[in-house]
Amino acid sequence: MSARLKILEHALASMARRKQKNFAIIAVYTLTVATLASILFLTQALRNEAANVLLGAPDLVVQRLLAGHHDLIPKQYAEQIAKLPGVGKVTPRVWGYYYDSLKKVNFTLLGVNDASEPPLLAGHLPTSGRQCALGRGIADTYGVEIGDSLVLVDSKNRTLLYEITGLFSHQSSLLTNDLILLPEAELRRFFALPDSQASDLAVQVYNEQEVSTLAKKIKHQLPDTRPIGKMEILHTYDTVFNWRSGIMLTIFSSALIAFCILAWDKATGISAEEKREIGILKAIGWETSDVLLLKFWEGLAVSLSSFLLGTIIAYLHIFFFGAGVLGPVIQGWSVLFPKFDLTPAIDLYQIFALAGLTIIPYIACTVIPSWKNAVTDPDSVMRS
Amino acid sequence: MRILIYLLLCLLLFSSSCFAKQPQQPDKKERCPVCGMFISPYRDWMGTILFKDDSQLFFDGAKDLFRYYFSLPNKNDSRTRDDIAEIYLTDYYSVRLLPVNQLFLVLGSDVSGPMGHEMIPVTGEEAAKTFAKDHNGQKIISFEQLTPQLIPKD
Amino acid sequence: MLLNPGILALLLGCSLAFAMLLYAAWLGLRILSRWDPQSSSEAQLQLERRTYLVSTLTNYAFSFEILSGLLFIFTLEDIHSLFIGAMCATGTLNANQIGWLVLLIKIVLFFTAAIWVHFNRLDQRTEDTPLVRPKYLGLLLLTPLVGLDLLLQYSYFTGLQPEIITSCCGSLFTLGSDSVASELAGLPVEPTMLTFFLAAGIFLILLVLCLSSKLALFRYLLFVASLGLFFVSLAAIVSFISLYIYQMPTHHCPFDMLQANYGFIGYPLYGGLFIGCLYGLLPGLAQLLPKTLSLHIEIEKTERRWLLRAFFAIVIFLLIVAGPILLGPFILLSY
Amino acid sequence: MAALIQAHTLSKIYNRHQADEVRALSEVTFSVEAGEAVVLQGPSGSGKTSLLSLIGCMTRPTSGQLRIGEKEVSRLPEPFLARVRRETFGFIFQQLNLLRDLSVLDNILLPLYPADLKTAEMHSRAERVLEQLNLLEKQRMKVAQLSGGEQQRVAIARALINQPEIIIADEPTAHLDSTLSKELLVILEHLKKDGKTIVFATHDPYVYQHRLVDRRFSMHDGVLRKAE
Repeated sequence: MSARLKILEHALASMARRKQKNFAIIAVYTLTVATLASILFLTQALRNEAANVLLGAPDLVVQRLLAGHHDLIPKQYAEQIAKLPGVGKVTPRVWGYYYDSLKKVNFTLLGVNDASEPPLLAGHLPTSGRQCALGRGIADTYGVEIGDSLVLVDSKNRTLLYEITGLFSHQSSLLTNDLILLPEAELRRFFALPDSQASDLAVQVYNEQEVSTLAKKIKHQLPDTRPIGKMEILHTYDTVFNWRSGIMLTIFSSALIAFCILAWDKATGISAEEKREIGILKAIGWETSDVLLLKFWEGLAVSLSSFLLGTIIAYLHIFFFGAGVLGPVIQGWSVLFPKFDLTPAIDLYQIFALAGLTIIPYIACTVIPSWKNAVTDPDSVMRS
Repeated sequence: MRILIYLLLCLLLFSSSCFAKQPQQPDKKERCPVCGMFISPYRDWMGTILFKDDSQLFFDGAKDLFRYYFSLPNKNDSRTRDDIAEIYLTDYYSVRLLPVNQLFLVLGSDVSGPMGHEMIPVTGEEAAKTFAKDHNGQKIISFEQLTPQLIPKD
Repeated sequence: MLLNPGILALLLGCSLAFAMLLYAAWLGLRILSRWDPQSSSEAQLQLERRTYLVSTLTNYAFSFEILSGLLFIFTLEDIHSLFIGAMCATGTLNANQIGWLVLLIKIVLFFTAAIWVHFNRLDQRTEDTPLVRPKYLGLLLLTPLVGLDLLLQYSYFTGLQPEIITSCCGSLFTLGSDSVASELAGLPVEPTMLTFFLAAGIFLILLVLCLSSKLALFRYLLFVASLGLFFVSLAAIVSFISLYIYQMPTHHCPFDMLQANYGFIGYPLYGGLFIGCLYGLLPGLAQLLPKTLSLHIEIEKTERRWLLRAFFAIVIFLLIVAGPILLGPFILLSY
Repeated sequence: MAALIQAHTLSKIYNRHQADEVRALSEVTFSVEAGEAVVLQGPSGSGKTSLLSLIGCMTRPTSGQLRIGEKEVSRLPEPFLARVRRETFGFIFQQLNLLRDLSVLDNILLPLYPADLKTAEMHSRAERVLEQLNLLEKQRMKVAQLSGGEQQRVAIARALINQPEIIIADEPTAHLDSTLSKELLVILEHLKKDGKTIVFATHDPYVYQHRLVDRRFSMHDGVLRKAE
């Protein structure tokens, strides 16, 4: 064991002596790791955010389908569903999308009718006619604050003024960024919705196990509906994110290939000075396997330091600098999510996979060149 | 007048629930005395026995609770069935702890608890029948009808 | 196809390992055809040097293959949430029939690759390298296995459809269905426990006998005992060890114990079992090697270390198994 | 008692069966007793270095036998040659072949890394040779900062750290001025007195006429003859 450690010591010392050569390879290696790690961390963080959002979502949402697309659902369906054992509260929800052609943005309008204050709201919920509460994103878009007014154009093309009574804070932005709350009665007027119908039904289910049974029953009793379980949505998100990050990893694997070529090149292009050194070591009694061990330690030191450095950079990039560099690439996601701060979320498995993706190719690239060096003739030193 | 009656009724219900012993919730370290597994990850299945001396035992399901119940008095335990103040089980549909005499037990269904085959506690006969229909339950009994032979073996 | 980072890492790593092995096997073939230990020619010297390349390539490739087993299980655990009905790796494996086959090949590869690496090391320590031929023949046999592993993994992962509703360990290892797994789960606890501790006891006794005696017979017996202990232990893990680890009388899953919920206890448990059985197999196998003097000396020098490693690994394994049975409050055998 | 080094019809051909085939040694037979100092003279290209490489177990002969002590080494695989090299020989090269940006101590310790020695043992050995060669104060300095004579002594210290039986020196004075040459030979004479066997290759008359030399061989075109 001690012999191995001595050789490690020597490997580190000789790397320190050749700073220039190692600097280039570590820099590129680090960059590669940082890129891949950024993708992984970002995906994982988004996955977690999605899961957190869904935590507050209803256990079961029931929509009505008409000719294959989402349609308004009669309110009496709610009563029918509420009768099923295991169902808690059934809340008809009223909501819709609103497109502002001037600002070219899409909002979600949601009706409220009870007075329970949601958390993270400054001010209060709209209670009467022309009042509303907003998410931060909308407030920023229009440059408005509590007490100001918001102008919306309703379905009959009337321009209406709404007094802003509440504003959601930044922390809840993932949920509320593009949200406008109106009193339910006002929202119905705004969209000209009939009173007897709702956009969908939020169904509370006490026992998680029973959700799928209830979904089946609802579908059976009300064949024109589509029940969607919370788990199903979570599952869809997971699939989408895995797929997305996979696609991005595949694209960025070209970076990996470029890096491998560089690693191969650096490992093969050994300097005369280095070659002479290996010759000396062999002449004074080192075996081929000792030199291979030396090269192994060198490779390990390069890999680990780059890996560590790259991971740290990626961490800072994603969680402290808001994934700035990857911004253009995640355009697709920004449709799904508004701008928001990510909560750091990393697991061991990510690190493991990342190590597999970056360290293995490097080792594979350097094994043959280092063998070539290790079998240097010991008597080359004498004949030079 | 009617309102007054309602109010009185409410008061009565309230006070009775105030005076009757209420089961405590298990803490994280609580284990089932029958099989030793932790209770808190499986609260949807939990059952508990409240004794007259205010002590309380938690079980990870109706099955284990009744195994214990029928084993009383046993050599590991000084308590007898007479010491029991109330038995609570978790209602399948509402996931609330309810006294056992308010519940029906559905046997032989395809719903299994953390301990495998279970007897599923359901409030009200109507709901019990629905459950049996939905989940292939074989038999609906009340607590009085329960015998040790009816407890699922695994 | 699932484009999960772990899957990509697995496929990339296994492809590289396979490529390295292919090259090593090709070198091995050339070495085999021209190997002449009597010659001191330049050509022979070049061949001798090539053996280093072969060793290095195979060492890296096999190390990765062994690690890939871990990464495979890790990945299965990670992606189980994509499958409806899957609660752990079992569910992911069930999503498509090839999964179990991949796992089987990975286990076989663990043992064969580790045996190859150990015998290669033995051979390199002798001056006359008597194992060159058997070694490279072995390499030629192992390479297709690694290729098969890669191929099956590829078709397994491409065949995974997230919409698949799969069955989880809960249904697989449930008593009453008629699969091998449920038969394992349904093994009566007391006889299984007895068999398991008996097998472990025989293994340890033979280990001690091997440590104190040079008789070849003990080594052969230890070989058989290792194999026996391995399979009995796998059955025992499903049958009762898992129950004590989870403290649940119905949870027979052999993979859940690898999760953080159980303090990753599965890793030292399986690690102890695999390493212990590997080193239990080696002395018996070494008896089958050609009986040259140089090799004999090397085997004598190394064997003790193998036996001690086997001993400690199995003791760790047994401690992890026995701990919850003896100390835990979980009572499987009463009421 | 058999001789320490016994060579029998040693031949070495480089790039055999190729256009640039070189016959470096042909059928060299000779032996060296323990404690002897032997010189190989001859012009450059005569095969001296090839013979030293063979004796020093750096390469294998194309044909013939070579025994070092009790061990037949002519057919030994490379790692075992390296072991013999490490345990039996100390080399002093024509170019000093030191790692110039490592410290004196690190240079001297290099041959010990592959051997399984305790750290304490390594350092006590290093201290002994450093003291012997008067380098104790300089041990932390980089080789590049030393004078030519000091570098020469570091090279010798490195050759001695493994406590070799045989010292092999290839043109040791080729790059030294006369003062340093003299100093070197004084050191070598001390080593001979300690019982080391020394094999030189040189064409420096100052060396081969020195009183410590017991026997001289001359080489020409790969053929060894006894010299006068």
